[in-house]
Amino acid sequence: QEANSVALVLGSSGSPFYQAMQCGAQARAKELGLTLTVSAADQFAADAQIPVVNAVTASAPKVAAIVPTDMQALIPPMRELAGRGTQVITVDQTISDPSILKTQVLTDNKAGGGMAADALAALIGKKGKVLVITQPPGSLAQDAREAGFAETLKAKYPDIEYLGPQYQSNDPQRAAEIITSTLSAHPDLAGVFSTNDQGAIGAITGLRQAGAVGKVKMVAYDAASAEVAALKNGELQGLIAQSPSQQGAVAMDIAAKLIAGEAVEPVTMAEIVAIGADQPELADKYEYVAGCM
Amino acid sequence: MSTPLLEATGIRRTFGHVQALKGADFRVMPGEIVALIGDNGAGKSTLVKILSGADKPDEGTLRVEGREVSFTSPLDAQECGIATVYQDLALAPDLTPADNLFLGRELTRSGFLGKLGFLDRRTMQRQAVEQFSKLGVQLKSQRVAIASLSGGQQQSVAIARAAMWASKLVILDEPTAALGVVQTQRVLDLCRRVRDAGTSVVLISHNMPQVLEVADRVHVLRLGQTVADLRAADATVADLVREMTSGQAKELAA
Amino acid sequence: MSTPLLEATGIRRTFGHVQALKGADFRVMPGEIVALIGDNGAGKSTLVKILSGADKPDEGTLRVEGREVSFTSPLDAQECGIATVYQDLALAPDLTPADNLFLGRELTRSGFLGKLGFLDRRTMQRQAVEQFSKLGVQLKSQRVAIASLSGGQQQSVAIARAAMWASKLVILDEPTAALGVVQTQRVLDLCRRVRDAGTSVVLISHNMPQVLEVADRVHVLRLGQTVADLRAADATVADLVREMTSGQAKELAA
Amino acid sequence: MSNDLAIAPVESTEDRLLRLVAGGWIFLLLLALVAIFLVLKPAQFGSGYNVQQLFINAAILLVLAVGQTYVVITSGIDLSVGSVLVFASVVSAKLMLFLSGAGGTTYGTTAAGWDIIAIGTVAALLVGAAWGAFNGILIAVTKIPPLIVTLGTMGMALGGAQILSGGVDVRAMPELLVTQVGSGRILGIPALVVIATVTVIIAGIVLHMTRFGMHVFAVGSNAEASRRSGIPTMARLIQVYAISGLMAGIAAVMSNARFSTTTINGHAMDNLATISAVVLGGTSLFGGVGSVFGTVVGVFIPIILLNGFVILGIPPFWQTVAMGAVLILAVWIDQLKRRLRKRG
Amino acid sequence: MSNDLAIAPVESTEDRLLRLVAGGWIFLLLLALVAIFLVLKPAQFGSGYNVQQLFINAAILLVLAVGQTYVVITSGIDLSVGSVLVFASVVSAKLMLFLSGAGGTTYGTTAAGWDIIAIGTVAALLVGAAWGAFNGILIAVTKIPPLIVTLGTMGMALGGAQILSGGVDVRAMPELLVTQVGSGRILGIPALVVIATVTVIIAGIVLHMTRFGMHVFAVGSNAEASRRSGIPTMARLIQVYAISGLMAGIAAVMSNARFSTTTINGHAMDNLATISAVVLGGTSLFGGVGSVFGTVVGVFIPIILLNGFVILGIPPFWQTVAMGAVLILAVWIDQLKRRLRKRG
Ligand SMILES: Nc1ncnc2c1ncn2[C@@H]1O[C@H](COP(=O)(O)OP(=O)(O)OP(=O)(O)O)[C@@H](O)[C@H]1O
Ligand SMILES: Nc1ncnc2c1ncn2[C@@H]1O[C@H](COP(=O)(O)OP(=O)(O)OP(=O)(O)O)[C@@H](O)[C@H]1O
Ligand SMILES: [Mg+2]
Ligand SMILES: [Mg+2]
Repeated sequence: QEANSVALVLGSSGSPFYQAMQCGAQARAKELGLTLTVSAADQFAADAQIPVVNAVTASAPKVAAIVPTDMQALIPPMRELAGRGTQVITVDQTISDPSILKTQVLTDNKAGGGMAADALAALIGKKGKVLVITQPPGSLAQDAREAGFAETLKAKYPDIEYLGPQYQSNDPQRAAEIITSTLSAHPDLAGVFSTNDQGAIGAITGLRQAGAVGKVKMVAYDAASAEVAALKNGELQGLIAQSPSQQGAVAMDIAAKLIAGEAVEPVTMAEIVAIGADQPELADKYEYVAGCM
Repeated sequence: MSTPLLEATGIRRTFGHVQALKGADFRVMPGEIVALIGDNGAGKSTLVKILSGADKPDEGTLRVEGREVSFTSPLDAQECGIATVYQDLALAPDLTPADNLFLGRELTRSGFLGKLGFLDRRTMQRQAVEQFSKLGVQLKSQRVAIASLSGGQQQSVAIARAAMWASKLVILDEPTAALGVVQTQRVLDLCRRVRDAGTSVVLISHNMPQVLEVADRVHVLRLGQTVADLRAADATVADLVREMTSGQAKELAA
Repeated sequence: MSTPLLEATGIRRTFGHVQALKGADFRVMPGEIVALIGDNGAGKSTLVKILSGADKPDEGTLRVEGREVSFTSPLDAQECGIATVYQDLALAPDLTPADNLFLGRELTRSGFLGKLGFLDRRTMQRQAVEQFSKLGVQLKSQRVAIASLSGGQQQSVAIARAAMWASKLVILDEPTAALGVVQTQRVLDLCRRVRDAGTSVVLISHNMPQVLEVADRVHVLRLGQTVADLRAADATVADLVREMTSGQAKELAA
Repeated sequence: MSNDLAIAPVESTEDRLLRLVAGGWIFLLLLALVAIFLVLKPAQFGSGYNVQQLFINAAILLVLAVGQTYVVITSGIDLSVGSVLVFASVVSAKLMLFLSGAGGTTYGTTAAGWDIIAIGTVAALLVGAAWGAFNGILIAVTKIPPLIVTLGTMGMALGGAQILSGGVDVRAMPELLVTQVGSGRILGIPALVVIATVTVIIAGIVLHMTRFGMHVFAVGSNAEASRRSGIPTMARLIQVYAISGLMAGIAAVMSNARFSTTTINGHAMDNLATISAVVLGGTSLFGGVGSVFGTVVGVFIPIILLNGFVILGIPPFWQTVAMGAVLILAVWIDQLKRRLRKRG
Repeated sequence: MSNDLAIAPVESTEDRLLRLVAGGWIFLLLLALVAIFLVLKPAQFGSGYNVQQLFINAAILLVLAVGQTYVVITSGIDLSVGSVLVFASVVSAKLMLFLSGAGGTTYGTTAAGWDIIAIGTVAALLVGAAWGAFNGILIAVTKIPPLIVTLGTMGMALGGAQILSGGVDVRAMPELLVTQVGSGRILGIPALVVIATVTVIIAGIVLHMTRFGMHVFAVGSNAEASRRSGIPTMARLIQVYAISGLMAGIAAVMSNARFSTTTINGHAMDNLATISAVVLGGTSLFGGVGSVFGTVVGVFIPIILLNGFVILGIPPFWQTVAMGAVLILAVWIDQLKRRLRKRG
């Protein structure tokens, strides 16, 4: 394999977040003269991702940047990868045994959930009923966001009544149903937090359908185009955004350093920003675009 | 008079609005060939299914050798020594003729492997070939699925099957309907041979000369009810037709 | 001699290792009843499917009224005025008798709705009832799925269907196999009536007396080949059996 | 006997109604569910608001499920509906965005007029029907099992949509489409519900009252018999899958209008949802039997269940369990009642 | 004619082999795929490491797909395999965790011995078989279509797993299980591969050589005829679904060992993956025809494709498209060849 070959394994194919990460990585890899191959399984799940990691291992790149879909299940294949001479780093997510890693580019999803709680609390005057729309359990990042949100509410906002999470498997249709049904049961619903973009699209639709836009405050994770537009239109009032393209670029910087034999920081924290309704330019900056596709 | 081998009394069976059997009676004595005749839709096949445990009557009693029985599955009838060729044959179309012959009564190997249920395909195959040639069944290949055989060939397989397993009573629901002349003759011969060996036969057929040729007794169903029970030696084709259709005779003439 | 209505020459058809037809010839003249006979597996049904466009021969030519034709689908045969009752009936089991009668030739309403393909169920139902009663088909309910009818009833529906649509030739593959005495007689009458009205009939049957009773000419297939073509008036049952089985006569006697 | 025929020579309207309501008992179950929720939470469940939401939520799935009904009646199955929806919505949205000039008054929308929307709509329908016809051709001509064909095109259409869109939902929709169709009303009824209702009614009439519909049943009941009867079975199969694709195209436009964005990752479950609705509605997976009315009932059952469960506050995990149980129960009751009726 | 019988009275070994390799042409396609990848990337694709990984990746799916083969041959379908796997793995993991004392030497493992692992394994198998039997009973006794029953239990088992685990993966597995079974080797062969091979061979022998297997084919070919022949069709159906559940139980233990965690949000696609493997392998969805060997080939095709695509660096979206296309192509080639052979 070429001396500057780098592999990037995304969490799943076809999600705006990872598309943006891919574009960021590809742009930087070109600048740095790295040969980048991007791969991904079609679902965000360990059993789907491991064969991809195995195949990457077989192609023996110099550096592999991986978004592990499970902190434990990915350890053995990644250890194998490292053991066969590839320098391994994690991006976005990580594994519970960092000893085999050169470095981690981390997002603190729990903190992000907490930021969402703060933002939503501020929007609803620190009281009222709130609902979370998230993925069915088992998806690390989503679980952490919900947990961070719930813990922050419990610790800081005693007057907010948390109705608990409802689940949608990347299904905006289902998210819309949940919102409209919840409004039937709780017409006084004050706020909604969606832990990803598909949930947010569905939730906004549900609010629109119910004529509750603006009345029910909404904060959502990610900055997909639809979410940014909704923020600017006042359909949701806050976004918790990451910068996937920057994470991709950072990963390539680290890869170049590793190939050159330079030292790297053990952990790089990726930034998370809370974007308010009054910060449209910030939203534009963080919008998940995949200009390279 | 000795006890009947199989006796059914007051059998009723209704499907939705259709009363297929409205209190039919039926009786087979040991060692006789009984023909069961009747117009299309008279309820013959329905009665056959009930006698074979493949269907349950809504009302009525069954007796085997005087003992009242209730067949909850075809297995119960099989255990009483009854084997049946159904009008719709009831073969597994994807299996070979030999597999069909042994369906539900597969031969297993001797010894430990047999205990584990391992099939003895070799013996099954050999016995199948014997049985088929005994009946004059001609199959161009033993290894094809039944579905690709001609109608008559399929019927022959079904008959071979019933003949092989009946110990007391064979029921044949229009067995010769699709058979050639030679094969038909063989089936009638088979009926006689089986009877002479002490096994009773119930034969359903729309071919009246055939019925009179082979049967000892003729049992007539009309609109789900028993209307006559004649000694074949005393009856003519005209008698049988009259019994089956009586009331409709004029319509027929028209 | 006039041109045959339908003529097939040198028809071959092979399934895997099985040669169902090895150069069979066949001919129907206008306005005659031809019986097609042969042992089980002789290739009769295969030939019928080829004559009806339901199957394609590997080799051989078909001529309708002297014109060479190649049936690529049953529709082509239908357009030549040929209608067939297949041995396996070819009915849609979930549809009603009336729906089956009109399958592929549904009546649509008059006017604009008809252009849109709206069905005229009322007329279809009425005509079906007429057609069935003409043939003496007795159905306890017109509205049930065909699947729940008795074997004979299903066969009657298939025959009614073919009789209704044939304009030049009706092919009947063992039409009376499952029929009662009355219904069988009606089908034979139907054959004659149809013939007298100028439509030819091909009748397949294993019932030799029946064949001689109704047919003008008898065509014998053996092992996929044409072996004889007799005038019915000159033949006896023994002749027919000999032709069908020749070479096996001794075996039969054994 | 022959007077039996005389008694009921022509199917009465009542009979036809009964036959139409093939999923009759499921309908009763639906009513029972509604009754239970009404008794438990009358104010919330029975409110005009809630009822309207139920209909809007059902609209897109209804359109998909009706297409699936046609397919299942031919004893086929269409796993690709969700992916075809996604593909059609991406094509349509991209095309409309390309043709649009200025932005709309809100963000994420364009000022495209009805002409452009019409073009986008036609494109979605054509693309959907084309995928469907592709399915149909493979199934009818090459005789590959429908499950395999549509599993294959499910991947191909989704992959294709991702390639076209770069995996990122299309940025902007025509504002008119979103406001007039997605959230708009016609005579006070939500436009999405109107579209779905019209589609369902037309599909029902075609299936149950026309020659084409009769052929669909015939092909599903016995394809070989239909072929021998002169029905162009291949053409019918291709048309049926094309209809299913067309429905996915209609649903794509509705989805674009409703969510005001493409939802590339959002339709993975549409195939199982529609198939279970069709089967709940009494259509046999073995073909030959079925009704559009039954499917409509089958679509509403899970939607009403979810709604009722959320209103009653049943925890989400239990919802999954209960939904599965009700599905089985519903079909079971249906089977029992049918058997009873048959025994008479 | 009767000498025809004399010529081939008993099936020759060669014939039987041919029948066993029902998916024969698919096998050639598999070889062709392997050859192409080998030519393009010999060093990477053909490396011992890669070949081994292919087998390990196939192991769990193989076990599931073999159970699915039984089900499909009875003309059924089991959509619940993935969910039952998840349920069984949660039960097994929870039980082992409960019985374990100290933690293991590596992070997230316990020091549980073989006794506890045995208990956990038995629990997984029992729980899996129980779900399967539940499916089977509903299908055999109540005659609800398998698609509906298993769609229902799919939801119920997944919901149940979420309730049991509180939605949090059980991450503490016995260290022995992970090191000895998950990454261990027996005679140099990965333990997971050994388990899968043994399971597949036993399942193949039972299906093709025993009376039970014959009954499975018979029930799928014509259930009514089987019943009338005295085959206990209900019992057989229940057993077949129980076997599929049991296989999911075995796969659950393998999954726990391999991933050293339960994978609640995984396995959503296992049902479609196994069904397509079964059909790729030449088993008819209409029942009565099929082979375990074909299924094995059917499992490897997508796994090898994915592996080859990643090694070749084909972008993910194109992989999705290509995978769908190959699936259709594979079955198509098979159909063509079969038809040729039939005409032969
Ligand atoms: N499963 C069923 N469902 C509904 N009706 C049925 C069913 N089986 C039989 N019938 C009805 O019961 C009546 C008797 O049918 P059966 O098959 O017993 O007649 P049969 O005497 O065998 O006639 P054939 O000589 O034509 O074979 C018929 O009217 C038939 O339509
Ligand atoms: N689709 C098929 N596949 C394989 N073999 C077939 C097929 N159709 C017919 N055959 C074989 O071709 C031969 C002729 O069959 P055919 O059905 O034409 O006979 P037939 O003369 O109609 O017999 P019968 O009097 O029993 O109806 C038989 O040996 C049969 O097994
Ligand atoms: Mg009968
Ligand atoms: Mg024939």
